Amino acid sequence: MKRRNVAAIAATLSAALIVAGCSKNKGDDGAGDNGQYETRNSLIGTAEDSKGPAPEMPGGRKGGTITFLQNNDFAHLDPAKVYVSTFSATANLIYRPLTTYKETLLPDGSIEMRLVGDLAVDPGKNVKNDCTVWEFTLKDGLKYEDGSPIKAADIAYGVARAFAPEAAAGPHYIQQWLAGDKNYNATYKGPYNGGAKVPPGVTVDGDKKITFTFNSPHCDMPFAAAMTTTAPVPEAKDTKEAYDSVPFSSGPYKIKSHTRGTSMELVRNEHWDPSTDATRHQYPDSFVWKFGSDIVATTNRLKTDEDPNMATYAGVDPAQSAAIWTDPALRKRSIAGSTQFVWYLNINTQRVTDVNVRKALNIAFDKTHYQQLNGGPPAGEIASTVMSPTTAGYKKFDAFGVPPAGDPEKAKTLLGGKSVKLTYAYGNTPVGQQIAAAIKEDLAKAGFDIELVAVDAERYYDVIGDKANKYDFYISGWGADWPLGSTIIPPTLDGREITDQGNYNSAYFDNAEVKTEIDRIMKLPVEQAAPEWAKLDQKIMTDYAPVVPLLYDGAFSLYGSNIGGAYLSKVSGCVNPASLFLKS
Amino acid sequence: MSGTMEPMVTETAGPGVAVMAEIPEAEARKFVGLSPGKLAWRRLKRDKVAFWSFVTVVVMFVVAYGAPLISLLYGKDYTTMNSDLLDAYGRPLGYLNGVSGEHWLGIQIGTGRDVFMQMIYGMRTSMTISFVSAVGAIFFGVVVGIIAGYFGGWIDAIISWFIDFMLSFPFLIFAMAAVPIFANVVVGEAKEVPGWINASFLIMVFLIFGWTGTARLVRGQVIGLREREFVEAARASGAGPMHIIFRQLLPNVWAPILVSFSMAVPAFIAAEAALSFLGIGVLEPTPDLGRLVGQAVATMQLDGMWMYLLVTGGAVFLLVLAFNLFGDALRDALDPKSSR
Amino acid sequence: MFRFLIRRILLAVLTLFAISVVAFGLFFAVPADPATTMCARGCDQVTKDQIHARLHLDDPIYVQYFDYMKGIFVGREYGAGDWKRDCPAPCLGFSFRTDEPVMDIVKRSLPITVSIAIGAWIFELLIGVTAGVFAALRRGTVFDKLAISLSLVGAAMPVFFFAAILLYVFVFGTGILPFPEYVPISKNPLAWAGAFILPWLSLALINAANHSRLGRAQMLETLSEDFIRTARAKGLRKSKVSLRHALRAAINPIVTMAGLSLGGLLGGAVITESVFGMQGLGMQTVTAARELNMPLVMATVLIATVFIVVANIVVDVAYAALDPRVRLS
Amino acid sequence: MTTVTEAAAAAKDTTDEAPYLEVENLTVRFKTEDGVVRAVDGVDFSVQRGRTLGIVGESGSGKSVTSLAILGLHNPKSATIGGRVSVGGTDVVGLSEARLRKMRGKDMSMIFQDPLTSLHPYYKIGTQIVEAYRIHHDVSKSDARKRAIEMLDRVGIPEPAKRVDQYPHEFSGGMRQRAMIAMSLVNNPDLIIADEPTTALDVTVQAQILELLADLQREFRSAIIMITHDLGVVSQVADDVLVMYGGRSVEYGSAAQVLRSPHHPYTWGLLNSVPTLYGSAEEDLNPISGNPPSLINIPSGCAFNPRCKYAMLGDGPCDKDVPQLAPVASDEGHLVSCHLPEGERITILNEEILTSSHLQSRSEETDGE
Repeated sequence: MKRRNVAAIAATLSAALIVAGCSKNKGDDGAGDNGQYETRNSLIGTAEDSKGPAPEMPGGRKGGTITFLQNNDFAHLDPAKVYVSTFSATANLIYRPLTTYKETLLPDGSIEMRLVGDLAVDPGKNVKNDCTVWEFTLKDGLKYEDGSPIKAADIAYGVARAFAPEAAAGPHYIQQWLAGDKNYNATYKGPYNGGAKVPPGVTVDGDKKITFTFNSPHCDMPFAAAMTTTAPVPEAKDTKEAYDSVPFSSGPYKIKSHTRGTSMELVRNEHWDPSTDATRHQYPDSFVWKFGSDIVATTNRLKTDEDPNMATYAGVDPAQSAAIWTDPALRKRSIAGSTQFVWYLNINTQRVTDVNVRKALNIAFDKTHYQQLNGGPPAGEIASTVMSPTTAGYKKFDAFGVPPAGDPEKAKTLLGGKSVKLTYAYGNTPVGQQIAAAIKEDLAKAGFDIELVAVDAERYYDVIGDKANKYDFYISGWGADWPLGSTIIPPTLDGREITDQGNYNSAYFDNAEVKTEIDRIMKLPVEQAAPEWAKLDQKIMTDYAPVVPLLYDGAFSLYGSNIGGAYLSKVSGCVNPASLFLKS
Repeated sequence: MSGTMEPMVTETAGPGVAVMAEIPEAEARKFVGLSPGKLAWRRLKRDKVAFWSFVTVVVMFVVAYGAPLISLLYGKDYTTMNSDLLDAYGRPLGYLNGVSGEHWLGIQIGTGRDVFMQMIYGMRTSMTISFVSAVGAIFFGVVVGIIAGYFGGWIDAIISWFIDFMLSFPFLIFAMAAVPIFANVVVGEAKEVPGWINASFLIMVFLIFGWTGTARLVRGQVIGLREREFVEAARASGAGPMHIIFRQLLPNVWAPILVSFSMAVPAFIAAEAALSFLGIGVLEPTPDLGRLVGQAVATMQLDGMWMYLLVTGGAVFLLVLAFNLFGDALRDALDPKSSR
Repeated sequence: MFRFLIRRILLAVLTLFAISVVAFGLFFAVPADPATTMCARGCDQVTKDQIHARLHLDDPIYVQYFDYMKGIFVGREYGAGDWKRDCPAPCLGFSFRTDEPVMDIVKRSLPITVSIAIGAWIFELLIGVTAGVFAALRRGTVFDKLAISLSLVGAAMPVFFFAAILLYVFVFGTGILPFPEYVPISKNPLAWAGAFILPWLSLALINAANHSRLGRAQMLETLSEDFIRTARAKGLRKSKVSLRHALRAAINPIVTMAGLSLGGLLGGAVITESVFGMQGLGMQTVTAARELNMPLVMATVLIATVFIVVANIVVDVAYAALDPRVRLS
Repeated sequence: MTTVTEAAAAAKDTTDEAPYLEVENLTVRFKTEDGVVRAVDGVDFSVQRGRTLGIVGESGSGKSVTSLAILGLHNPKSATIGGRVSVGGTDVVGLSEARLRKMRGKDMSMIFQDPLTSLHPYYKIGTQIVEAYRIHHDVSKSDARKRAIEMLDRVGIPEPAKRVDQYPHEFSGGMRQRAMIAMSLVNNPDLIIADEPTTALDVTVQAQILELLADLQREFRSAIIMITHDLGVVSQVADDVLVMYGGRSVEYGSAAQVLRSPHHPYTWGLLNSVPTLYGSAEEDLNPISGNPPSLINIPSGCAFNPRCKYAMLGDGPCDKDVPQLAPVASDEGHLVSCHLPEGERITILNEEILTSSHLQSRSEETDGE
């Protein structure tokens, strides 16, 4: 699961889910944009796609300083620890992984996303064609901020660092695949304290070639390689703990200063060669991050256009989002659209075994009311599928054919008129409380008798992730780490993923038919698998209804009037700083 | 509010018996020959502010505890979510925050519930919590104060240090940290937490921090009384500690205790509202004033929502003001010297 | 004097110690696992175990407490080997949330809280004491009645309501002031003051009520004292009687209250910070308490307690310095 | 400073005959919530230089209010002052605060009852005396300090140079009163009002203080008003005596007249209620029964009538008409306000009062003076 800023996760439980759409400055109402993701020629790009320089942004111009407002500092900038999407969006300015996503703005305002080679010349070579051995070759002319060349061994060292227990905050995909074990650092604990500089399963051939060998097939490796785990770290520059604040630059910008919790300044890295980079730009002279501006303050500053060169990753203050959403002048200075996140009502299938009750919940649930309580359309669009519209192969369907506001009468019929007593658990926040009260009232119309249990918001995911929990249904969100069904359906709906605690499959859905289907699709090449995931999504919803999809999480944030090149990145779910420029 | 929550029992120049002081006190004392109780009642009756604050307090009681009846007459309840009266973004339709003949004070943003009903039910919550806390805190304070004052010595030393210790606790910070912990420890899982349990967490926090002021006050009074003739006399005639405490000491400290109580109630109302404002306090669906203000502050920038802020914040203000004024008047009446 | 101070400080240390024990015990009694807090959702058991090992979370609580206190006085080390982290004294641990040294968080949020508290304190004393003293001197006049009424209003006004009204009137309604943004005083004193003017006013006007009530009552009390009559009988002019004699004698309780008020402000600026969106220590505490970020909560509780305890000592010393009758022994 | 003292003394010699202080028909009323308090109601008296007037009465009889009225220390907002008060020829009733202020401390000065509360607790004794001196004398601080030490020495405080830097709470009661006197006399005032200056002191110290005052009076020829409820003190120091009751003067005359042949039942009561050294221990004291009257509700007629053994009630005038202060025909200069016919008063005095050992001994004491 891709993590949004932790604060944002808390906010979703508390305030509003913010986001949706993806168009650049369309300035219209922004609702109903989700069709734009549906067609994709090719998800994985070629070596040609991977060549620099990146096509100029329309109107792109060099110079100036862009200021980002943010409440908290980036908890991590160390490539081994970066996981939260805003961290990686920023890290994307500073260092480069093996592969990356190339987002092309199409004339109709939509975005075409393609995985391309970043440091590597292409998105990886499936050496044996069985997805067990992946080989990456580095481009020529790659340099660090001090002018020294980027070597394959540095990437191996970067991956090795990710094995260190101290760096456990980052994603674990590649480590687990290399180790062939979920507990990836049981034996190899990184290059520290005498450990090998190259992790087991990785081989470095000269300065340009790095190979990853896995015990089992992992066709998603090109996508996993787009995470910061594969960013190069020269051993000599590894400052360990301090690296988290000031990583060594291989990208278009380098860190000039970083005062924790106060500010960070990025300036141009003169040794970065645009001809080696297919996705990044280097328009502003510098970026400045100012920390300590909360969501209300940030919204007010951007709303008044106090400084036209300002931008933020943060969403709009939920209390004001409606007013800003409906103000055409402000909408022109905003990015809005769906992110990779989807919010669900998980039905605990261990407890609610009657599929008709689950279907009745799907039918009776008033999603419009839920959306309204979260602040209306800016919070996100009403969902009906497990997979987000940003997923490759996404296909819209509605398994029950009821209006978004639900159909309590129909649900009542399905329940046979009997009263069903269920327990709803929710994270204890002001909006969480209101939503709970609303759910109780709305579902009562269909004959449900709902008991409300407040759970400490911070422990919420622990509680619902406990297999033995005593609740019948609860809300949670899921965001894919890369835009494939393989990071959505297997982790959340595969019965084999269920453990005693820390479950993502918090519907505890365990179905043989679905498991077989998952195994089949997992072996397919990425391009073929995409539509199959969508089909499975529809099958699960129609036949088993283990969840009630609620909203496709919406991103909605403002930026200053002098900022150009802003669009909602499908990769991060927020603005992409690497494309921004100042208009004057 | 400040770090501690000790109800204010100092000063205040209320109206009332002000002019007396000009005459040398010895002379003033001579010609007022009424009993203290009668005198207090006379002063209280004559004090217009006291009268009106008392009326306000009574009205608030009636409104808060008669809320179900008012709900019946008004034709609305505090739970119904009028989502049809909200736009797609959850904002109330119509004027201000949805003020109409149907909903006199408008409806809540987001949920669409009637603000007037939420408010008077919220008042009931606030007042219940404050009263129970005040009764408990004063009782606890009196007991500790009497023990410390009466027995003196090392018992007094320990209690006095403990009071200092409690007063050094940053109340607000501690309450923020402790309330969720109480909730976790006391309530088992998979059970809907009834409103009263929730409220009792707050009451518990108020009890823990609220007794110190009274204890200090009573301790001081008791130390003063302990050596007085009538107590000495009772002791000399062989009366036990219980007799002395209940028959000799308590009757003589009831006035400051009453004043303490009258000042503790508004202090707790304000503290409860502050905690709820910060999101620590009673939960939905139990209505609460501080939480309403919190929502109003968060949304005050939206068109017409100032009304929501004014109504909810004003309610807290009036509630505290009325209780404060009444407490002041009571204190002035019971202890004219305090209002020099 | 010296012996009094020593005893007072020892007592304060005992209080601090007791509070640290209670706070530590309470916060660590929370059922939530700090490791979960540290890696949010998506935390696998491996990661949790590693966090536990690194923060010694599996040690008995008294060992953890001892280590924590040791860290404050002599510093401590987290982890071992190449990634060993040094946390020099005074070490308040690392934030469960961001892994940042708590000391760093304190260092950057304390100035905000101190700015709010000191500024508000100065304003509230200026406004409150002046109003109270003048009300007493002009007793029965319109000014006196106004001061009494306003102080009654102030005493009943919830800070969050008043702060919101100020914000609405000066920022959102009229746009006279921009939305407050913290600027260090060292960078731009004017911008600093501009950012804090509303927080100051919102706290000062409300707290001034207490000072003016106390100031008025104290002045009235001293004005009726015999020595004031003596001073007038000497032929002193009224202004001198009021200021040199009456105010001098009334100042002690006012100073006491002022000291306690400052301690309270430093520990209780939370609501103001919350309304104005300032990342002071108070807001850090609210967030930390909500996130069960215990090291940060612990630190803020300790710091707030230190403020209150120190304020108490300072008040006692000031009392002795101001009143020749008080002997500190 | 001796030059100043001598000059002042010389100046005083020339104005010997006319009374320095004249009070005519003085009334002081306070408005309170409970009604109007008639604290002083039509009082007349005068004092010459070098002479001492004793004002006697219970608490609440209006003694202290009278003295504060002379200094103009009542709050004009709550107190209404009527009548004429002439100090050294200046009428001080209705005089501007600024002019009054210049007279206070210099022309008229006051020694207060309780020196502990009447001295500022936070200032050193010296500072307070220096302040009093510098208000009326434009001298440097060091000169004023010398004067303060001199005054402390003069009132009999040992080691004055050291004591000058001490705080009131570091002084004993008697020393404090001496310091108070030093402060009051630092400007050589012509009129000294001493409000129960010895009440709080033990007998030995009391005697010393009275002695001191007498000495100082001899030296400076000041007029002194000695307010007290202690007839012993009065008999010791006063030339004239004014007895007050319920805000009015009930008897006025020379010390010998009032103390040896009192004509007012209240004065009799006062004399009877005082124990003396010469009284026998077995003999009961005879306190005046009842309480002093409420000044809001002064009894109709003679204010003393509810407590008066000899009151002529019913048909008599005592509870109907307010008696006027009238001369005693048989005793020149002796004034009394009583409805009892003079003959009857003399009879009672001779047959009941003078036979009591109290008054006997008291009279003897006065004789000895």
